Amino acid sequence: AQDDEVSVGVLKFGTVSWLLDTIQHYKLDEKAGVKLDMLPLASNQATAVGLQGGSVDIIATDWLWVSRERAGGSDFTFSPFTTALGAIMVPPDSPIQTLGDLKGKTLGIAGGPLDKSWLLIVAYAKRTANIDLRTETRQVFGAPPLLSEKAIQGELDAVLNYWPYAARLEAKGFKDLIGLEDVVEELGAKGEVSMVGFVFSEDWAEDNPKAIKGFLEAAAEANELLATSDEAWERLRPMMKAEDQATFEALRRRYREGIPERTTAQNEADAKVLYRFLRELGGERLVGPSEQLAPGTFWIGKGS
Amino acid sequence: MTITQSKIRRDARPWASSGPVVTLISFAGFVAVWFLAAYIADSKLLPGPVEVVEFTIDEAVNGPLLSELGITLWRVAAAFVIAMAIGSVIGIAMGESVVLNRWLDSWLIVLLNLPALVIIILAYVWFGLTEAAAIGAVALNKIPNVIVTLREGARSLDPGLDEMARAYRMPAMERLKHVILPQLQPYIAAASRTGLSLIWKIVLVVELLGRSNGVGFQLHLNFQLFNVTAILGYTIAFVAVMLAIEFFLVQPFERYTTRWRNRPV
Amino acid sequence: MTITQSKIRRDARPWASSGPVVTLISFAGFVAVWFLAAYIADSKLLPGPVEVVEFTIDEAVNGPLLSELGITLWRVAAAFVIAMAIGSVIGIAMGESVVLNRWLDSWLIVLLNLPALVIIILAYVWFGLTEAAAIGAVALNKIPNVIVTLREGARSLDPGLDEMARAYRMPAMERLKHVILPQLQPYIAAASRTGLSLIWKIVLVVELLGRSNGVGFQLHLNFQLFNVTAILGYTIAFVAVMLAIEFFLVQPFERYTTRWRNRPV
Amino acid sequence: MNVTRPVGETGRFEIDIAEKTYTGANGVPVPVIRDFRLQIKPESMTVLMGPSGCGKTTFLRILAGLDHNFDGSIEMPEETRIGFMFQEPRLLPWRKVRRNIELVADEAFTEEDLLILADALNIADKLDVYPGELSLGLARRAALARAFATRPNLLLLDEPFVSLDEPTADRLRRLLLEVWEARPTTAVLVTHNPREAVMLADELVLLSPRPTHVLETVPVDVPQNERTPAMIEEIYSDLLKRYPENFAA
Amino acid sequence: MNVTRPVGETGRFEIDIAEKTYTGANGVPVPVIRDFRLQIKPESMTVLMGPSGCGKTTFLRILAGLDHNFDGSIEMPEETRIGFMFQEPRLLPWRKVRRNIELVADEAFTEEDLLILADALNIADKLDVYPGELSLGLARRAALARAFATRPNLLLLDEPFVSLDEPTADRLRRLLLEVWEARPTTAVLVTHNPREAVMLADELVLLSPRPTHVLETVPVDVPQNERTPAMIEEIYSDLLKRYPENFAA
Ligand SMILES: Nc1ncnc2c1ncn2[C@@H]1O[C@H](COP(=O)(O)OP(=O)(O)OP(=O)(O)O)[C@@H](O)[C@H]1O
Ligand SMILES: Nc1ncnc2c1ncn2[C@@H]1O[C@H](COP(=O)(O)OP(=O)(O)OP(=O)(O)O)[C@@H](O)[C@H]1O
Ligand SMILES: [Mg+2]
Ligand SMILES: [Mg+2]
Repeated sequence: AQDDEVSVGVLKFGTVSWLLDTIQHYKLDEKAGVKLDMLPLASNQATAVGLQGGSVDIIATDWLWVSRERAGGSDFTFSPFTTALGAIMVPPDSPIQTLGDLKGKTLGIAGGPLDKSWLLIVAYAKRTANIDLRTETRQVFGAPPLLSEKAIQGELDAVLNYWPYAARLEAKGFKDLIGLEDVVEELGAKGEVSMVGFVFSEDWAEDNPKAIKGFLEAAAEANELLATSDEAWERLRPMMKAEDQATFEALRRRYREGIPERTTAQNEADAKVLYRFLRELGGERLVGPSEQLAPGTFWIGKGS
Repeated sequence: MTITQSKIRRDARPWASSGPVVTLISFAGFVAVWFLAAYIADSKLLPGPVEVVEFTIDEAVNGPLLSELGITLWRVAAAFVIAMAIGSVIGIAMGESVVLNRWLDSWLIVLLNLPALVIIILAYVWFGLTEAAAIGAVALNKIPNVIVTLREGARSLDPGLDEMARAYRMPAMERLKHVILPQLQPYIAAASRTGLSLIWKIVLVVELLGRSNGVGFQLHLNFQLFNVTAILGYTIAFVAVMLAIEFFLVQPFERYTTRWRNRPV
Repeated sequence: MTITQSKIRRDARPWASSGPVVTLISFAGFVAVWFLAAYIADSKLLPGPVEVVEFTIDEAVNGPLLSELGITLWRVAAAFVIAMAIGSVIGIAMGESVVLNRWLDSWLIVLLNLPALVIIILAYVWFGLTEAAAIGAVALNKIPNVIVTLREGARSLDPGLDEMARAYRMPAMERLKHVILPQLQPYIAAASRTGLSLIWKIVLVVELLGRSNGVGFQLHLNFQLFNVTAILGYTIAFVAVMLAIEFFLVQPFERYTTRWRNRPV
Repeated sequence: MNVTRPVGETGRFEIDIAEKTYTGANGVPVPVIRDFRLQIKPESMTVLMGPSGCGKTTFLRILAGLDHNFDGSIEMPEETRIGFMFQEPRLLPWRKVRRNIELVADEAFTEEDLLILADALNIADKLDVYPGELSLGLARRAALARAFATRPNLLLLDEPFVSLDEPTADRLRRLLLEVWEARPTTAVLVTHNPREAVMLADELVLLSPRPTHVLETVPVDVPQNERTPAMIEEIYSDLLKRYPENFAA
Repeated sequence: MNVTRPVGETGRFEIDIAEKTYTGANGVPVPVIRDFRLQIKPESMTVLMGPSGCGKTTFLRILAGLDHNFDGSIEMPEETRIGFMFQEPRLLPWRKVRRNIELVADEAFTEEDLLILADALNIADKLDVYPGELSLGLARRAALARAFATRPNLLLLDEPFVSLDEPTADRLRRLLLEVWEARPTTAVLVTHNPREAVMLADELVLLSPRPTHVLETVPVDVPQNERTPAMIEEIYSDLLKRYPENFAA
C-alpha cells in the first residue's frame, strides 16, 4: 500500500530536525508505514504559521500554545517530544550562587515576559527564596542568540535561555544556576514534564490515523536510537553546528536527558498543575480564557 | 462644428470630491471591507474591526498600550529626525557634487543593501542593548534611503534658478531656504512619508530583537501567542497616530508649502 | 579690481574625480576601514573582509549560497516588478487626480504603516506557505512606498508641458512616454533604488517566516548560531550583486536617460 | 449640431466669452476677460494687440480648448488641427529638437520637409541638440517649426517673433505667410509690434486692458504679399493717429 | 592686483575673451565666442546687438561671473553689485512677487521704494501673487523690478523690454534711464530693437554671428535725455545705411 505522507514543519538545525533527520536516514518512517516530508523553516513562528495555514501537518511547540488555541476554538492537540527546558546560566566566575543572589542583577530572558520557563522560575523563586524576580531584578528581553552573546560579553549577569543555547553556554564554562527539572518538581509535578511536543489537528489525526500513528512510532524509535547510539549522533554532528567537542557533548547530553519517559497521562496530570501557576502569573494573555488546561490538549489517540 | 459652452463652476464642488467628506466615506469603506472580510472568514486569524478596536481601547485603559505606544513613538521620532537631518545633508551634497558622489556612491549602495537585521545585530553587539544603539541602528537603516531620494532631487534642481541666485550673490543660507529647499519639497515629502513608515517598521524589528518595551515588543509577544487581535490592535493604534499626523500636521503643512502651485493637494 | 582669468579646462580631469578610479579607491577605502576595524576589534563578532570573502567563496563553491542567492534574487525581481508597476500606475493617477487621491489617501496611509510582519503573517495564513503568498506580501509592502514617491512626482509635473501636449492633441501613450515619464525619471529612480533595497529587506523577513530557502532563511539560521561571518558572507554576496546591477545596469541607463541635462551623473 | 465637413476646410469661428475669471492662490478672483465677442473668418489672419497682461494668452488658451473654465461659448469647425506656439518655447528638454518637432508633426511630414523647414528657420544645425543647448531665440524658432510641422487648420501664435534680430524676424514673417497660404489655415497671432501687425493682419483686433474685450476690429484690405514697406508705414501712422493710446510711445 | 576702492565707484571693464566653447551633450564642441575684446566705460550704457544665437547671453553670463570656463580674462571693479535681468524671468515660483524682489534688494531698499518701483512698472496690484499667476509681460516686469531693487553697480539686461506693448515698453525705457542716472551704474543691455538701442546707448556694440566677436562699436554722443524721436529715427536710418546686413529687414 502507498505510504501515508506526513509533512512536518521544523526549525532547520533545531533539535526536532535532528530527530527527523535520524528518522529519514534510518528509514524509520517507511518501517512505520508513513512517508516523512520535512519542511525546514527559519523560525518557530514560521512553523506555527504553516500549521495554521494548512501548509504542514505537524509542528513542534508547547502544550500551552495548544491549550490556548483550543480555548479559542481550534482543535490542535499535543504529543510529548522532549522534557528539556531552558535554564538560567551564569558566567564561570559569577558570584551568583542561588536565585536569591539575582537580586538587583541584570537578567536576560529569551522569549519575553510571558515565557513559560521564566514564569515557572518566578513562581519557584517566590516559594523557595521568597523573592519576586519580576520586581527585584532588571530584565532584558531579546532574541535568544543575542542574549547568549551578551552574556558572554558580560553585559548580562545571568541569562535564561532555551536549552540548546544553555548547552552551548555550558560548553563555554557557564554554570546552571537552576534547572527547570527542579522547578517543576517544587511546583508539584510528579516528574519531568514534557513541555514541547508534536502538535497537529485532531481532525487531521482522525482522518489519517495511520499517518499519525506511524509518525509517532517512528519518532519514538528514533529517540530510542539517539538515546543509545553515539554513532547516530556522530552522523548528526554537521547539522548541530557545534563549534567544539564540549558543545557537541553538552547538546547530546541535554537532548538525551530530555527524552520523555513517562506516559502522556502522567504528563497531562503534571501539565494541569503547572497550568495553574502559569495562569496565575501570565494571566489570560498567556493561557487564554480557559480556567484550566483545555480538555483534549494532550492527544490520547487510538493506539497511544 | 464644435461648440464649447462653458460655465464657470464656482464652488460647485460635488460631494464626491469635497475633502473631509470623501476621506470619511473612504475610511468608512475601508472599515466596511474589513468587517465583511472578517465576517466571511469567520476565523480568529482575522478578527473584525469591532473586536480589534475593543481590544485597543481595553489595552489603552487597562493595559500598557499607551505607554508602549509612547515609547515607540519617541524612538520613531528620534530616529526620524536623525535620519532626515543626516540623510538630507549628504544627499543634497552628493546630488550637487559629482566628485563627492563618486567617492561615496559605493558606500551608499552597500549601506542601502545591508539587511536591517545585520545593522541591528551589530549595533546591539557593539554598543550594548541600549536605547542609543536601538535608535542609531534604525536611523542608519533609513539614512541611505533619504540620501538616495534627496540626491535625485538635488540632481534635478533648476540650473536657471541657481544661476539667478549666484548672479544676485545670495548668501548660502538664503539660497538654501528660498531656492533649494522649495525645489526639494516633493522629494522631502516622499522621503518623509516613506521614511516614517519605514522607520516604524524597523523600530519594530529593533524592539523585537533587543528592547523590553514598545509596540514591536508587544507585537512580537502577541505573535508568539498567535494573538492576531492584539497584533492588529497595536497596529491600528499606531496607524491611527500616523493618520492623525498625516491629516492634521503633514497635509496642512504641505498645502501651505505648495499653495503657490494653486492646485489642491 | 577683480581680474578673472580663465582657461578652458579641456580633458584636464584630475584623477581624484575620474569615474572608475574614484569608485575603486573609495571601495578599497571601505574594505580597508572594515579590515582595520576587524583587526582592532579582534572578535568573532566582527570578522575581517578576508575571512568573510573566504566564507562566501567556500559557500558558493561547496555550499548552497548560489542557489539561495538565485532564489532570493528571483523573489526580489518578481516583487520589484509587481510593486513598481502597480505602485506607479496608482501613484501617478493619485498625483494627477485630486478626487482619486482623496478617495484612496487613507487606505494608502493604513497600508503604508501596516507592519511588514502583519502583512506577511496574514498572507501566509490565508494563502499558505507558498511562493505566490511570499512574493505578494513583499510587493504589498513596497507598493505604498512607490505610490507615495510617484504621487509627489505627478504633483510636480510641469503644467506648461502638459498644456503643450494637450494643445497638440498628443495621444495618451505618447504623452506618457515623452512628456510624463521623463519628468518622473528622478522619482522613478528614487523609488527603484530605495525599492530594491527595501524589497530585499522584506524578502529576508518573508523567507524567515515561511520559506525553506533563500538568503533570508540562511541569514536567520546563522543568526541563531550567531555566526557573524556567515551572516556577513551572505550579505556581501547580495550586496555584490546589487553593486553590479547599480554600476553596470542602473547607472549606464541613468546616464542615458539624463544625458539631456548635459551634466555627469 | 455636428455637421461633418471635408477635412481641411475650415469653418466659422464665433467667440462669445461673457466672463473668464481666475482665482488666485490667495483666493482673490481676477477677472481677465469680460464680454469678449469676436468672429474670425476662416482662413484669415487675425492679429491681436493689447496691453501686457490684458488677457491675450488666456484667450488663446480658451480658443485651443485648454481651458474650459469660463462663462460663454466658442463655436468652431470640428476636427481642428491646432498648431500652438506658446509665449515660452515649451519644448521637451529631454528630446532633441528634431524629436520635439516630429512628435507632433503631421503624418505626411517627411524628413525632407523637416530639413526644408529647419533651413528656412535657420536651425538646421541645431536639429540634433537638446533644447537646453539653444539660445532663447533658437528655442523660439524650434517652437515655431513645431507649430508649422503639424500643418494646422488653426494656427495660434503668441508673440512668435520676439527675441529675434530684425533680419531673422522679417524672414520668419514671410515664412509664416507662405505656410499660411500654402494650406487653408486660420491664424490668430498676438504681437506687440505694430509694424509686424500691419504687415500680417487681415484683421487687426485691438483689445482693452484687463478684463479685456474687443475695442476695435481694423480690417487691412490689401493682400499681404502686396504690402510694401511704405504702405505699412502709412497704415501704421494712420493707426497711430486713430488709436494714439494703443500705439503711441 | 586687488585694489580696494570706495564702494559705489565703478572702474574700468576690460574684456578679452579669446575663446568660449560649449561642449554639447553629444560631445560636439560649439565655439560661441572668439577673440572678443571690449572695453566698457564706467557708468556708461552699452547696448549689444547681434543675430539670434550669436552668443550675447553667453557673454553676459561670463561678465556676471556665472561661467568661468572660458579662455581669456575679464578685468572689472571689485565689489561689484550685480543686477541681472535674464532673458527669461527666473522668478522663484514659490515666493510672492514681493518676496522675489525683497530677497535680493539692497539693504536700504524700503517698502516705500518697492511701492514706487512697482507703480512705475505697473505691477503694484501683482505684488502679492505668485509668479505663476502672472502673464509673461508681467513676469518680465517683476524681474526688471528685482534687477533695479538691488541698486546695482553693474546692471545686465538681456532683452528687457520684449513682450511688452509699445506704451509700456517706452515708459520702462525711461524708467531705466532714471534708475541708471540716479546712481553710478554701468549698464550692459542686449536688444534686437534698433530704435530702442539708439534711444538708450552710449555705445552701440554690433556683434558678429557665432562664434561672436565685436564687429563695430558705434558711439552715440548726444546725452540720452536730449534724444528726440526725430533724432532717433535719423541715427537709425544712418545705421541702416552703414550696416545694412545688421539692421535691414
Ligand atoms: N549649454 C550649452 N551647450 C551647448 N551649446 C550652447 C549651450 N548654451 C548655448 N549654446 C549655444 O551657444 C550659442 C549662443 O547662445 P546664446 O544663448 O549666448 O545666444 P544669444 O546670442 O543670447 O541668442 P538669443 O538672441 O537667441 O538669445 C547658441 O548657438 C547656442 O545654441
Ligand atoms: N493662473 C492664474 N491665476 C491668476 N491670475 C492669472 C493666472 N494666469 C493669468 N492670470 C492673470 O490674468 C491676466 C491675463 O494674463 P494673460 O497671460 O492672458 O495676459 P497676456 O495678455 O497674455 O499678457 P502678456 O502680453 O504679458 O503676455 C494677468 O493679469 C495675469 O496676472
Ligand atoms: Mg501672454
Ligand atoms: Mg540670449
